[in-house]
Amino acid sequence: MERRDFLASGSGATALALAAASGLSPAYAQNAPGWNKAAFESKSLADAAKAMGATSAPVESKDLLLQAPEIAENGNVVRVGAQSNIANTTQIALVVEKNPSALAAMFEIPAGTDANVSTNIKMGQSSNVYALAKAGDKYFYAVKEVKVTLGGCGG
Amino acid sequence: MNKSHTQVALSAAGLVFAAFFLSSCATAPTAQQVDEATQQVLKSSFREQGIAKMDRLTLDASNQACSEAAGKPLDEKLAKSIEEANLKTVKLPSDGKYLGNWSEGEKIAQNGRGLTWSDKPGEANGGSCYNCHQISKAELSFGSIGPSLYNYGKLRGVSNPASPESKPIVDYTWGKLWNAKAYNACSDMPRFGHASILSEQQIRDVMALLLDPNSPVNK
Amino acid sequence: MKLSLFGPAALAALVALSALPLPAAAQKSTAEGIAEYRAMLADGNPAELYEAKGEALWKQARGPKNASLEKCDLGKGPGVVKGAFVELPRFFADTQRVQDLESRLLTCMEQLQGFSAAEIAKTPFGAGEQKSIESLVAYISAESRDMAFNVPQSHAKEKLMYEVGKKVFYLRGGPYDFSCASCHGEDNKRVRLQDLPNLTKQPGAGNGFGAWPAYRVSSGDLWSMQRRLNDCYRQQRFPFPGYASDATIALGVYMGVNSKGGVSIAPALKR
Amino acid sequence: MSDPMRIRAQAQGDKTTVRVLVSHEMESGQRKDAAGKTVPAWFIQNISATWNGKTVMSAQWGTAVSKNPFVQFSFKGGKAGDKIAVSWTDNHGDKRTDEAVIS
Repeated sequence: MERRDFLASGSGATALALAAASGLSPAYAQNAPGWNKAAFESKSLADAAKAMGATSAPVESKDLLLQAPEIAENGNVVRVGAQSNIANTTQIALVVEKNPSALAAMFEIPAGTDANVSTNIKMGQSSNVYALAKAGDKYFYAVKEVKVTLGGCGG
Repeated sequence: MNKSHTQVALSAAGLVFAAFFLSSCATAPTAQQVDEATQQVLKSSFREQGIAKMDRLTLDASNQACSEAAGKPLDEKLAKSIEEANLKTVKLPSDGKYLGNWSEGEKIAQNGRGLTWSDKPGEANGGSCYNCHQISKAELSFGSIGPSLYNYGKLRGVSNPASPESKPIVDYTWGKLWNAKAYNACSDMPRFGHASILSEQQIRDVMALLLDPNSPVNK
Repeated sequence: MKLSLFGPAALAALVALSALPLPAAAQKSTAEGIAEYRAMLADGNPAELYEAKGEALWKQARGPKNASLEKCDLGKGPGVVKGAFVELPRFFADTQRVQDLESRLLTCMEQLQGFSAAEIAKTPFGAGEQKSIESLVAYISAESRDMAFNVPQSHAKEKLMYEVGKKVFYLRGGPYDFSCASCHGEDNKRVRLQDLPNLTKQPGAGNGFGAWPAYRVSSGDLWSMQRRLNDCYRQQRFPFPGYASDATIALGVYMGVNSKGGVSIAPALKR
Repeated sequence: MSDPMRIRAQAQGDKTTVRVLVSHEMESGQRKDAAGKTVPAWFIQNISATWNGKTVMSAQWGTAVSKNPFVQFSFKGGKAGDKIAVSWTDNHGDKRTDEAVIS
């Protein structure tokens, strides 16, 4: 329920206008219901947090653990995990600063589910990777730099 | 009727296999049988694709000798004659200018493209240098088939590549890039100038990457 | 915020570090970093998706003859999949040929299902029935996971193909003068950050040969050994090796026999 | 037609850990094909998992989730024999649900 409220509060109108202006709309013609388009068009951690509903800038927290390799031999698949030990964590997002769309994934954490998720993401280049967690109405982050290298013959 | 895949392959290698069976039964094949079978197999297996034509399987004397050696060192005399023949192919820069632009050289060293069947004709090739060598220390993704070239010029005391003291190492480096087999008959390194992989100007730029005191390689 | 962590002491330590013989230091941490990256991906190899699909395809009635592959003889008798992968390539009496897994699948798909083997061999990787083969090889190789390679050398043609494979392995040609051995003939070599197994002996042969088919992270596809060899030849700047051609099968025999005792981890996860 | 997911769910103590592999292109919309034309984005946008009808994970994904996606999560409760269902929807409107039994 909380999720629906959250999504409804997103800046849908702005996002639509933006999409039309940038000519992005055809590719996104059939967005799934409830998909937070504005959040997935954000270019930075701060923008992503804002689009997710944050009213103030996220704060770095030691209780949020980000698991990511220091070096990726291929940017197409990078395993990233985030674990929040902050009480009442209800959302965890993964953000790649230098990706064309900074927000990679956003998980809702229902009561009873561990605030600990991992997935594989793509990285276009070396970049800071962030875990972003929502607890109560506050947002927290953890950061790690992941270097993307060229693996093979390159031919 | 189309011949099936199986039949095509059978007919190609069949003759050699048949000959082999007449002469020996389940013992190790003779060197001659292996050579004949290999030739048949190569002929039936490869075809041209894009710019990669079948003449790429025609070996010159160097590649012939090194293929036959199968990883073992060549006979000393044979090695020497191959090296001498390759040394004769080295063309020094037409204008006497050995060094170009090191930053262009870095791009060439990074670029591993060129001359595959998926490459188009007429495009400039890369040098693939980082595939095998460490070069500048900023690039962490480097291979180890060849030796590290980090500090290449510095370690060899090249403070002014134009000076007479530097001449021998500058000449050698040019020759090595042009035709690596001039110094090591079965070197794993391509013959960049001799095989027209890199242009004279591209070789100048790679020379600068290795020998220019201002290149990051020599910092 | 982050920068304040680097007080003068930390900075001094960093400077001291960089005074160490850097190539060695950088290389070690890079190697460790890559090892960490691979370890993290070990759980959740997408090759599993292909294994499941391959098993379904093996059992499904398909092709002009509307038959499954369940009577296909991969060398251990009709329908026996378990353990077949680690004994291929081998000699088959019905075709009078030494065949690798994919060559044999072509035979079965033609004889049992009525597909044209020649047509499939001509189809580009990742398209049409080549896509079915990707999944089939994932399934078949997975059925021999953790088993030791034991590629037979009892038939005269198997012995001949080993020797031909060795010749092909060391054949230097093309504008770059490369052979398979240029990259895979010595221990502890790398191209860029990629470790290059020495395929002339154990343990390199088993590690290299025994990892394919594999899910390739860079292309997001399952690559069979045929596709692996095809791309090696492309990068070797050679002409195009025919799909399941004798040169590729001979190489399979050479690498497979050299892998004796090595354990198959296929389908693995590769860069 | 999409291919089935691979779902592994294991109960240990009071916790169930779920690992899911999804067969999907996850086309980023950034890639160009051989002819130089941009390949349009095609990716899973919503994915969720239920245990005995209760949502135990739900996520929104962008184009940066890797091809053939992997996701791991865990929740309190669940015992051997219980059913886990995972569903996704992509930006083409395609949907798929697969089930697995907790081991």
